[in-house]
Amino acid sequence: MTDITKEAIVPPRSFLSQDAIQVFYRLLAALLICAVLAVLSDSFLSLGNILNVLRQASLTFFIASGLTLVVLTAGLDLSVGANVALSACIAGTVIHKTGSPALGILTGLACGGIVGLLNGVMVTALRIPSFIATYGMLWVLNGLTYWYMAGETLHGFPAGFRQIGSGYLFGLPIPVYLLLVFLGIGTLFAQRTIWGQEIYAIGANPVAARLSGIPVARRLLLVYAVSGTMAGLASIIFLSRLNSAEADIGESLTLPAIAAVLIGGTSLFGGVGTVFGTFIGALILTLVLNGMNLLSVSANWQPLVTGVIVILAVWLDMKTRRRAQ
Amino acid sequence: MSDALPIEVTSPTPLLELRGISKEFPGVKALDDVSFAVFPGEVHMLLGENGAGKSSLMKVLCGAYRADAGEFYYKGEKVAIGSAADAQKLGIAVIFQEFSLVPHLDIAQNIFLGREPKGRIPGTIDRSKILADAKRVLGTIGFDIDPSTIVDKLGVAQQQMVEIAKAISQNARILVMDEPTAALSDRETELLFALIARLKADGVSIVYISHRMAEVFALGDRITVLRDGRRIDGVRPADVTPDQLVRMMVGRTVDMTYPRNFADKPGEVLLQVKGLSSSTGISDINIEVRRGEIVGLCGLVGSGRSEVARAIFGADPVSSGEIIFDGKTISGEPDLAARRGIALIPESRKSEGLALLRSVSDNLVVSALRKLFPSGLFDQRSAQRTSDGLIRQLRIATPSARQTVGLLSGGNQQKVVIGKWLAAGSKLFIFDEPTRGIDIGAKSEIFALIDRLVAEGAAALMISSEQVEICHVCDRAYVMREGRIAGHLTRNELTEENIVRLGMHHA
Amino acid sequence: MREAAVVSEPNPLQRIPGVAIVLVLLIALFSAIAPGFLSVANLSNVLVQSTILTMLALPMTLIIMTEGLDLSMGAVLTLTSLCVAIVSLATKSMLLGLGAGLLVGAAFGTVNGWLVAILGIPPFVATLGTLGMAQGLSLIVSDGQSVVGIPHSVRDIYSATLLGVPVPIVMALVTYAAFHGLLYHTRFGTYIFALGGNREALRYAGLSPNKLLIAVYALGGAMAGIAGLLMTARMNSGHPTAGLGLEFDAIAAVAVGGTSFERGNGWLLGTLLGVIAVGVLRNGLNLISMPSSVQVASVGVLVIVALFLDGLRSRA
Amino acid sequence: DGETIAVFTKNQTNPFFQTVRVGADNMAKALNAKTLQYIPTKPDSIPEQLSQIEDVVVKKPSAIVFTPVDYKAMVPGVEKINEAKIPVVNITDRSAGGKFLSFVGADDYSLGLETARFLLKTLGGKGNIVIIEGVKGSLTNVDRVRGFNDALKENAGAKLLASQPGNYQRLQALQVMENLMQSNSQIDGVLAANDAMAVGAIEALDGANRKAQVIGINGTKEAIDAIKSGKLLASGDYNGFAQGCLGTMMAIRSLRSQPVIGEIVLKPTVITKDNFQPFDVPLEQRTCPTFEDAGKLGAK
Ligand SMILES: Nc1ncnc2c1ncn2[C@@H]1O[C@H](COP(=O)(O)OP(=O)(O)OP(=O)(O)O)[C@@H](O)[C@H]1O
Ligand SMILES: Nc1ncnc2c1ncn2[C@@H]1O[C@H](COP(=O)(O)OP(=O)(O)OP(=O)(O)O)[C@@H](O)[C@H]1O
Ligand SMILES: [Mg+2]
Ligand SMILES: [Mg+2]
Repeated sequence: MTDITKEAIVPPRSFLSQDAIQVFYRLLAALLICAVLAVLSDSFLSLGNILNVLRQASLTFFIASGLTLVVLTAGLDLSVGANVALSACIAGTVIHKTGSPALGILTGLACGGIVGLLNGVMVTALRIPSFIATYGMLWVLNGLTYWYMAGETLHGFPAGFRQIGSGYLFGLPIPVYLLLVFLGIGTLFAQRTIWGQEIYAIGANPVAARLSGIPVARRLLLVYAVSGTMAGLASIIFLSRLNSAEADIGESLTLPAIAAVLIGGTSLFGGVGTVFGTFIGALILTLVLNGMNLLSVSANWQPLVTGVIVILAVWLDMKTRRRAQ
Repeated sequence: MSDALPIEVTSPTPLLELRGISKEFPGVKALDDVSFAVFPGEVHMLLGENGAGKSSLMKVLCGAYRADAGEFYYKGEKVAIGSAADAQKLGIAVIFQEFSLVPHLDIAQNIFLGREPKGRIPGTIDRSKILADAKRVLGTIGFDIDPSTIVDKLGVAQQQMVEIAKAISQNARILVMDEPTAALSDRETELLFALIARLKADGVSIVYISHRMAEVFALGDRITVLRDGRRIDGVRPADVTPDQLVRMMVGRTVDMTYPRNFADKPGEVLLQVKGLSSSTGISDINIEVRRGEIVGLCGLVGSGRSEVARAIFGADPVSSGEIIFDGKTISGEPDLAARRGIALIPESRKSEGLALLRSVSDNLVVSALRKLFPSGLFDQRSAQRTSDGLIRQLRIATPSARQTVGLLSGGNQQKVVIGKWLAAGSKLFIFDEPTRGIDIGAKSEIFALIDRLVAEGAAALMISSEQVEICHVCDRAYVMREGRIAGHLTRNELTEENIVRLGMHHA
Repeated sequence: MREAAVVSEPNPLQRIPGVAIVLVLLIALFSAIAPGFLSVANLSNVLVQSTILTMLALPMTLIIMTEGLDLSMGAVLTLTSLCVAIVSLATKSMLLGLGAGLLVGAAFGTVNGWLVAILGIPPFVATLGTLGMAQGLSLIVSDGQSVVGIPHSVRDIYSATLLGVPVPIVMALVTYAAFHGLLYHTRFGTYIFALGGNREALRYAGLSPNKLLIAVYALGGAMAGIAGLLMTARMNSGHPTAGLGLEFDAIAAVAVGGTSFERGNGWLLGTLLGVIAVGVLRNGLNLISMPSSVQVASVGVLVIVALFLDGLRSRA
Repeated sequence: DGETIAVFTKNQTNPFFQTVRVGADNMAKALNAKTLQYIPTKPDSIPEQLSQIEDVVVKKPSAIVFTPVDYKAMVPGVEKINEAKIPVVNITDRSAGGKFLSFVGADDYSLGLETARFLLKTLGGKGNIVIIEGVKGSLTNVDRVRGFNDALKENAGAKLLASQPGNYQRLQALQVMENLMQSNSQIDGVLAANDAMAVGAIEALDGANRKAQVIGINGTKEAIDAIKSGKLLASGDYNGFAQGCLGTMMAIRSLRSQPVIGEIVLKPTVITKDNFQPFDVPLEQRTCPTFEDAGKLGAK
């Protein structure tokens, strides 16, 4: 190498990766919201409320973490909410019929996973764009669930099973432990395994990924199956938390999950984002609702405030990202 | 600007002059105090290594980039070029290295984008006029095609011709062409050269960027050489030899004969293709590649060479025939071929080769993940180390392995595409136009690298439109015509003449 | 060879888009099994029912062609519908109501465009945010109540006929013709292709992609305003949740109609066929009294089948 | 005999409407008629129900039993039915316009009022109360919440801490309740606008190991179970089953030129642990009231 070429190569300015910087800014945004709420409401900073927020965020996070992987591959899964509903209803029935929570949990996870796998098949083998495939799946699942439940509600589950969603261990709610575990697993999977790397590569350019020898179809199947299985997990948490299930529980879960992923900095164009960001996204959304409840904001204003926060969060993200570049 | 241009090649005042242009990107000083002048009616060659700043200088010239420092003079008067519109007003048109066509509009709409003839109803387009105008422009460059064809349906070469038509249609006084022939076949290249001659006669100035020495001497009136963002020299073709030019570009001597250590005895058969056909238009392909060999695959553009490469790699479905690699039949997706030890360096780096938004390092290790991290656990540091090695080995000009690959210059991107298979430990390398857009220095290094790979027991199948290269480096070559193998040339028979003869239609 | 493929016409059967096949099959099926399906009254029903969605799906096609998305359309429609109701109630004038609806719709569209083009927020997120805002504003201006008692002139828009053709159908046809002309015959239409296909090309041509993008989104908002008038006329009232979720129906219709989400490739007629296919399916299933859970699933199946057929075609 | 009755309900997800549908089916079977159920695929979708009316009018059923998804916005739909001269009975939510043979429904306002009164009586007329509202703008919610508030006004000792939306959704109610418990250390009573939200609130209280009296409305099976186990104080009986039965009965009777009752507003019943037995019967085993019962149940 000549000297002149060497001059052109300047060492990187920061040892932090772009992802780390973005996550940092997002954490800052969440803390900012916390600070505002702490000033406005006395009860916000209590330990009880913080655990409360974490526990509420966990449900969104479970759904959103699987979804993050899908979005990383430049896909989308609109069926997660409907998947939660169906899985919860089927798992609930199994627990009722067999009396075995373990069997119910397995069924719920399996049901979610199978639905996810079917999404994956539509996207890979049938080559239907994921947005449309999972939108279709959403309606198919709704139809199935409506038919299966016939307007009934399942309720009343064994106390042991209910511990998963509402129990405590050493003063912390059990869903919070689960949240930490899956945050860890998700982050490790995405950042520290070659599968994770391959998923980022697929999202960034699927054609190039295929020609680089990545088994694109298999990885996509995996990703959709994981997303479905996480929806299955969410359904179990839901079931044990609310002690009941009905056909329409999924409807209000999908858009918040997608919003959490996007606020978390994952790009819909694929290849950019982190699971940790999604966690913060879920946290921000939960904080906003928690704050509005604590401050008794009128119901009429809640969608408006949420909408503004979503835009603000992403805009701040864009700002900081530009500056960081 | 309405006054007629003096058609005077030796006019003392330059038509356009750039003085002291500097442009810095994070971590890269792309242009450093560069001055550059274009005289009326000349073809001005702009040369330099990959990443030297040629494209950047032209983007400054046409208003796509805003320079950090520097001044512009048009016919001796100071002007400002702050946007593409400013440049257009001065009569500057550009044929970019990356296409600027809209895929789902037709040829006519693309040529006149933003300058559509107005229809009777306000806001509408005069459809018959735009088609007629397009037909006329296409006629002047000798490109015979229906102007209402949708651009997405065109091949690379045809798109390049539309790009040229688009620039011509602006009646520009200064026409910038950034590696226009990289995607053209011989026939279109001839058309282009004829066109350049005509434009020159009309007093149009042309700035021409190319890595092909032959073109430099065939077309150029003057040469400016850039190196690492600085202007090194300006010369006339008559006053220099190719060797001297190359030394100016790279700052050292480069052996341009691509030396090869041909093995005395070819190794065992590594790849055997029997009666391969595919719906992409190739049929009954029979090819054999042995260890230690570089086998060429030549033919005209569109003769199906890329399709053969893709079919062997599993990228296109095979309708009949057999591919035996390393003693075993393979059939399936590219991941299978890759795992068995086949590497494909595809022809289109942007759409097929790179994840443009990811880092250089990510792109360099992506094919080698399984080999580098057999446990399945990925480690960023070790990936970085591997890529640093490749960056050094391939002399990829980048501020760091963390740089986004889409920000590299065209040639350096191509090096990354090649580099990613080096770490994977493949046995057979299929190169599809590996040197497209690569500078002369890098070219000889890449050939040296391929030579080393095959000497160590690998093999290569190489597609190239530059027959000189094939003749220099290949042990033997297959020539394709209309989707079939038209002939086979041994080392002794391998001449440009023979390749053309076998590859011609109705030979 | 690829060169040959450009010249020779592919098998004409392969060029028929999935949505057309599906539509023909549906019509044939329901003609056979659903009594009354082919009656003029029923077919007119189907078309009238499809008009509001058409008004949303046409601009949605353009927005999707720019590699964008507008999730706020349903909520904005709801808000404009309320505005139409409130203003026409207060002024007793249909036109003023329409004006208010158009204004509010265009304002929201402009905000969407501004967020996407100037602030660079991804369309999905930006319009998810404005969805919340429009929904919130709907609740706030109506306090969660229906707005009733609006003048008859508004209602007549939906129920009147022109030369025997229901006015909503006339409006939809005019809108389609206008959009067709706009997309395929004007400079603006050309630039829409470029917005999705190659934004750089626009910039080099000396045009401002940002202004164009804002215009496209504003157009979408304005159309939601017109659709809001139809919705109000249809319900003879304004309601704070009436149009929620319609944006997904519109997006589904666009996708079923063969518009791809990449590189600015759109097909307006396909969108129209997509809207009608969804309408025919719902109507036919109602006529044969299909259990509701099957109806729910059927829309999903329709979407998947149409896209699957398209996929088959593009691979062949 | 053999009449077809088209039954319109709001959605397939709320258990309440399932009881309405089963009631209608039971009655139709008993009278040798058959029902066709029309339910929007998107819960409570106004445009969809309007379309369904238009489609059904083409089919010309003998009569229609109709629950509007919105009592004001569906008026043009009812007018379409009237124009087509199909006899129609209004059930559950009273339509703001159109001509009906008969109305069968419960009075949301008095349901809200009575259940809230019961709760306040249990609390001795005082205490900290929160309201969890249903979907903004829906008739049931407006009237129920109005009833809640009026009951609160009657008791000067009761203090309303917050009135927040749970959108008739269990999860949302649970989270709202969890959040409210953070800012309010003492909550004595919870007025939920439906049973699902009431049960959600109970789960939240259980989770925090706190106690409060909770009431819901609708008298669903899970509410009865919760009343039995002492977790839920009471639920207002909305009696969808009877509404379905009677609505269908009136429609068929009118087709057969038998006398009908123009308006039946079921008296509010507050289901408590003292009177739940008659409500604790599986849906399939319930029997429809007779025409004579209808009068007693609340004809006006
Ligand atoms: N937008 C950008 N952001 C960051 N760096 C850039 C950008 N554009 C160009 N560069 C850098 O500027 C340098 C000059 O690039 P340029 O594209 O001008 O090279 P070039 O001479 O055209 O090379 P080639 O022959 O490979 O096309 C390169 O190091 C490149 O990575
Ligand atoms: N006659 C032609 N003129 C211009 N472009 C063509 C022509 N035929 C094919 N093309 C386009 O040129 C590109 C290369 O063609 P193809 O891959 O079929 O043949 P090839 O022999 O591999 O050519 P290449 O030299 O480009 O590798 C394709 O994008 C194709 O669409
Ligand atoms: Mg360049
Ligand atoms: Mg090729």
